[in-house]
Amino acid sequence: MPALTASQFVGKDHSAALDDDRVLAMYEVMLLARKLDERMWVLNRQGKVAFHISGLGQEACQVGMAFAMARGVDWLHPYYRDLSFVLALGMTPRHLMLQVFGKAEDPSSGGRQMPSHWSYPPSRIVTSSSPVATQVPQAAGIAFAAKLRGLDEVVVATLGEGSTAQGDFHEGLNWAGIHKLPLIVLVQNNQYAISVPVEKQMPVANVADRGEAYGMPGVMYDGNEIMESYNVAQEAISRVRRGEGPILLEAKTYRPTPHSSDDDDRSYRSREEVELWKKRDPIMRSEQTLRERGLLDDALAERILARCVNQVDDATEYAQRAPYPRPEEALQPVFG
Amino acid sequence: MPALTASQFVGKDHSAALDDDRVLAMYEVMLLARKLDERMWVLNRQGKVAFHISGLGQEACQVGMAFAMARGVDWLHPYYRDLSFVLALGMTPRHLMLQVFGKAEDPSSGGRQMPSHWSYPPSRIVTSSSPVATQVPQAAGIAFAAKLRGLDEVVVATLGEGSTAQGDFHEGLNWAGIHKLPLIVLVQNNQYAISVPVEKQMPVANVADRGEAYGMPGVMYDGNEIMESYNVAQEAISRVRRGEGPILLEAKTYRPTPHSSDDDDRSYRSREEVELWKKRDPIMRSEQTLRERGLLDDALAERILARCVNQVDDATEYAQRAPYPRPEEALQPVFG
Amino acid sequence: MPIKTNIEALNETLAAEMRRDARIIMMGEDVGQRGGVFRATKGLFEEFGPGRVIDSPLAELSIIGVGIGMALNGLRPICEIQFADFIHPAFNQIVNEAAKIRYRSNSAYHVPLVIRTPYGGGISGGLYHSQSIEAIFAHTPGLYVVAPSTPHDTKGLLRAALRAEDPVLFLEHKKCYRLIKGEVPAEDYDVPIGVAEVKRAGGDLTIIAWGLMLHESLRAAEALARDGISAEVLDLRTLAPLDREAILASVKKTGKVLIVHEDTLTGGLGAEVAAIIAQGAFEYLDGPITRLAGPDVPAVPFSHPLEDFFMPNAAKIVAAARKLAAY
Amino acid sequence: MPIKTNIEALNETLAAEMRRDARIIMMGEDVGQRGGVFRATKGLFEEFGPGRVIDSPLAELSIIGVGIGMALNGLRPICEIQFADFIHPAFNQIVNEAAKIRYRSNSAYHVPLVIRTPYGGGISGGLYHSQSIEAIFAHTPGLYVVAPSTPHDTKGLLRAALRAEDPVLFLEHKKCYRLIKGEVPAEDYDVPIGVAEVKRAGGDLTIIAWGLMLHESLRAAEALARDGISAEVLDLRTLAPLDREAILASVKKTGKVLIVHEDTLTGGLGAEVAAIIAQGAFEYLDGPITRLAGPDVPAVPFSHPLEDFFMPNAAKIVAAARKLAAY
Ligand SMILES: Cc1ncc(C[n+]2csc(CCOP(=O)(O)OP(=O)(O)O)c2C)c(N)n1
Ligand SMILES: Cc1ncc(C[n+]2csc(CCOP(=O)(O)OP(=O)(O)O)c2C)c(N)n1
Ligand SMILES: [Mg+2]
Ligand SMILES: [Mg+2]
Repeated sequence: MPALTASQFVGKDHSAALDDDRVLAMYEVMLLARKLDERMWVLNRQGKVAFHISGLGQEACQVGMAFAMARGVDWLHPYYRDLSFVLALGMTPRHLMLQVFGKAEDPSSGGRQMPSHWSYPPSRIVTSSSPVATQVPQAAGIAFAAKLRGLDEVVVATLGEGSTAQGDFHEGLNWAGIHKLPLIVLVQNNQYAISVPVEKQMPVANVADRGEAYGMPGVMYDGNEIMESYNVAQEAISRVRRGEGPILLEAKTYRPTPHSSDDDDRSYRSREEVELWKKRDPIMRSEQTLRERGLLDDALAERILARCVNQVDDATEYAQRAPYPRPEEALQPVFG
Repeated sequence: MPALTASQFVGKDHSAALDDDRVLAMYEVMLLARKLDERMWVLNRQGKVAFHISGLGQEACQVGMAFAMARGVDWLHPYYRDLSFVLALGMTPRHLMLQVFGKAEDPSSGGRQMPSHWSYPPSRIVTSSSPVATQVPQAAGIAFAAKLRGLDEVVVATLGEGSTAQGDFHEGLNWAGIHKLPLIVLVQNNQYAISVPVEKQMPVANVADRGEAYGMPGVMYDGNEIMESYNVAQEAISRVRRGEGPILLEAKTYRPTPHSSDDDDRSYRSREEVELWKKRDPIMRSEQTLRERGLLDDALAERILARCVNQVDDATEYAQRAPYPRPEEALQPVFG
Repeated sequence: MPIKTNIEALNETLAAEMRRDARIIMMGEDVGQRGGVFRATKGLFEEFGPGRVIDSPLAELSIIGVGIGMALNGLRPICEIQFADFIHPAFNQIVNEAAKIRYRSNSAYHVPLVIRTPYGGGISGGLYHSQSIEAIFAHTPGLYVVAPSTPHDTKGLLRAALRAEDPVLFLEHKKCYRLIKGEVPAEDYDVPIGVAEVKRAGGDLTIIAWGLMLHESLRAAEALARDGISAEVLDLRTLAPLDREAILASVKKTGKVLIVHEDTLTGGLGAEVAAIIAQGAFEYLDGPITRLAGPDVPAVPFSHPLEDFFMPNAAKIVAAARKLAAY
Repeated sequence: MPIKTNIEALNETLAAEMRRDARIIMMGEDVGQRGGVFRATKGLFEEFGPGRVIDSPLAELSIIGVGIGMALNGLRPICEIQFADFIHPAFNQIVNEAAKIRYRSNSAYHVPLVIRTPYGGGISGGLYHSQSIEAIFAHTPGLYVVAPSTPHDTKGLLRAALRAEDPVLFLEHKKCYRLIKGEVPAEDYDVPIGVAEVKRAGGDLTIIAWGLMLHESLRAAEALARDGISAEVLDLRTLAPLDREAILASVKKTGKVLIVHEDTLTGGLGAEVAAIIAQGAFEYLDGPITRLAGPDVPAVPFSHPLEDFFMPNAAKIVAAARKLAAY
């Protein structure tokens, strides 16, 4: 069983059952994420924040999954590009900006972690670290506990395609397969691990080709298409919730920005390639669909944009003014 | 592409090209290994040696591979059950017994390592450790060096099926696949990792099912059948030598003894199962084939057995008498 | 009071704790049907079944990683690493993950996880079945490290570990499993994490040890007593965080200190103990702070003469203590 | 003599050595086309091509494992670990394999492998881009650990590392990469592994440091000199094996010692330095052996006030040294 395509896996159009408000909400959160992300770049370029690592361009696969999850019930063990994902699950722009500025009120870490290292128990977003792929066995453990305790919880772990080269990925999927755990591993394949292209990372064409090695479906789909992303996510969540065992998803996507604010991507890829992918921008495509469906017109688009920009402004201002942690806060918490 | 069977993979009968002496030599080295192995058990039960871990029952897949390799050219990065393998590649019963007794002359380690941790540069047998699966990326590195240096060398790494759960296995195969390295990873699937049966180790039926995830053929075969083992090995070596890239082999076999001299296997498997597998003993089956082919009669069988027992006696006596290392030898070598 | 071996105390306490708290899960290689390669988990699979006693795949990184996840979702896993020498593949999950999760999340998440592992030499285990691993983990803030040496402390510290809200590395000296016997009260008690104990009082010098070396030190103290040298033997029991007060109090009393461990000398935990004393009891010292430890070689060799040469023991302790006492 | 930064010295020496010895292979994440995330390998891919400068998959365990294999088969790989914080997945391959291969094979095999990695804090890197890892690896017999602080020593120690027959962990303080400038002789020279250097002579007390803290200590010594306190600053440069003679010689001269490192205090390398002095220079000490180090928290926090609180610096060194001098 090689990798499945979206249509082979899904069978039906789950998105047809979404009411218009939900569809518009998906669009809005993607746009909010985009505006927030862009602002973070600006703040970094202005020298106001030390570091930014972007989720820009990967919004659709994240938001599609978030909208298929039961918020506060299902778990997300995220990675650093999940800015849209954590927003869609209930973190606010203020939350995120507070971390970017390293402020005391940062709910993820109280200023201890670098930006994009989220943690938010109300949304069951698990504290994330920098060493890649460590979340995969941990997510398997969360899922295992849910299963052993008889709880109806699905766990989603995300990571980049480059990170699948780590032993953690292999070991985590192995456990999930053996114990048929309620786990979805969502690989966001943006085709580079910093500068290293996919063909130097792995000898297979698709990450999803590896599902079979763990006795689970491997599904690849267009991660820049919000409805396809939602359909695959909804199908995966339903199956996992029914107890059919774990699933490996591969969202094909792209990172139009440099890897992080410390990177310069000109050394390893052409401008043409980047431009090409900008034409497949998930938000642009989503907007187009909404307009075609008659859900969005210029007036509404403007109102939504204004709401987003407002929130971004508010968050920036709030976070900039918020107090830093007291220095001695560095000493704790070590033990509970 | 799911796991291939031996006949799907091999295509032709390489063993037909073996002359009778080679065929008999294969039999003899298996028998020698068996007798040596049995003696080690006895010495352990007599309290004369601290520890034994056995290759008993896994002789055929090892000897089949050894006879397909170019001795002194191709590399073996072995694991602790490869007693037949290292004998077939040129280590002697004395060499092995010297390590079992922890004597100074032990060529593998000068008495530093536990028994069955071999090392022998003349046969390109790489020093082995106890943490399982670490040899897989190392073997990939040896193969990578051979490729970069333009040397015509094939590298064989062996391990048990349980050890394929380690991240090292995944990472090593990933490198091998990406760089099309001259590497054969031979998994000896004896169906248990100490007490843990295969179905608790992995969610797939065969280790070979995982070859595809690394862009390489995965081949499963009867590892208790010497000619099938040789055919698969010969085919694999030839392909790898031709530069076609790495191969994952899975020899189906069984360990009729407890895991080691410290184990009691009665707690985790039935005597019936063990008895069943004793009927598939590789040496018994090899003997039968040889007799059918008219290569072996009672007289020759007895002469071979006598030679083996003689060597085992000699090795035991020699090793028992050999001096221990001087205590201060413990202090070196740390740096060269 | 009943007399038990270390491993009996361990096994019985594991069972009792699992009866008390349904959140406790035992997992690791061969811990189920086989009852562990040292039989530490004997009977647990039969009593608690495969939902609470889990035979893991052979993969330490994920034994810990999965354990962390379980701990994050309401369970209290005990992860067995079959030999301490095989904990290294899990180093990243322990040091970068388990030990840092409370700090990095500002206590929003924490990891009540016990990692049990047999360690130590003297059993013909060679390079990879003899290692002492305490120094590298005692240098990991966010992780407790305990190493009980007696059946009494095994029970009390295991109970304390299973009540801690943060990860605990629980080190069991494998040579002591069946060698050491002692009284174990039937009633419930904890030995608090972080508290050392004077296992033998004395006035001329202090010997600081843990694990197998604690017992060798006690034997040495007997011999020294026959020479008229009165050695105090301090059992650290908890290796992180160290009981600074107990260490300093004993050294201030005796003025001389010998630190003994079987781990290799350089960068071993004895260095930290020495540093604490050199800074905190400087004015009380009547002689150089002395360490007796395994030599700086990659690991414990297998062959008897080599292993014996490597391992500190009562005779070597006596020799070092005599020299120090005569200073 | 030309003035260079640490990273220029590094980059140029890498190129020169690769020209000299065709067995040297550079591998790691983003070391090829990108020239390394810190640009340490800039230009190497262009000059030596993909057969000598290899962009690895994102997998540290196997970067080292594959490197070991290459070293066993006639090459001299340099493995870059992108940040020291990410070396932990490779812990087993380094500690159980690379460092033990010579010993376990009785020198039949050995591993000439250099592991380069940027380490250290002070750059807003938070928990996972600021770690100091020297203590755990300096406790690994069979492994050399070096940590040059100046462009001069970077060149000399890298050359020595590439001529060693055993694995070398080569630590590069990332904050020093561009901050530190100094003279680098154009001609060939080695700085031998295992030899410390007095970077500033003094008589009242000894400050022992390495990495970024060496430079903070030198700044502190300037300030102390203005107060009439003459501090000797000893740069360890090699962290394993330690230069015991140089350590003891300086302390015997001054009688007082302050050991400074940014790694967390307990079990840090300063403990070993202190222990060496406490045993070997006991009779020369005029004050308690003092350590100034990062606090015992899981890692360096990100936010400026927190990071500043964590990091030792010249001002904190001055304060500690004054107190010690006044003892
Ligand atoms: C264990 C580890 N090694 C190295 C790094 C440094 N690093 C951060 S992101 C990254 C590339 C990740 O690539 P991928 O998994 O494809 O995710 P992407 O950034 O493309 O979304 C690297 C090498 C790290 N964070 N963790
Ligand atoms: C990293 C590591 N963990 C645990 C062990 C202890 N151990 C030795 S052999 C073994 C089982 C190996 O099973 P398998 O790989 O199937 O090989 P087999 O012994 O069956 O040939 C275990 C758990 C080890 N040697 N290394
Ligand atoms: Mg990527
Ligand atoms: Mg097996």
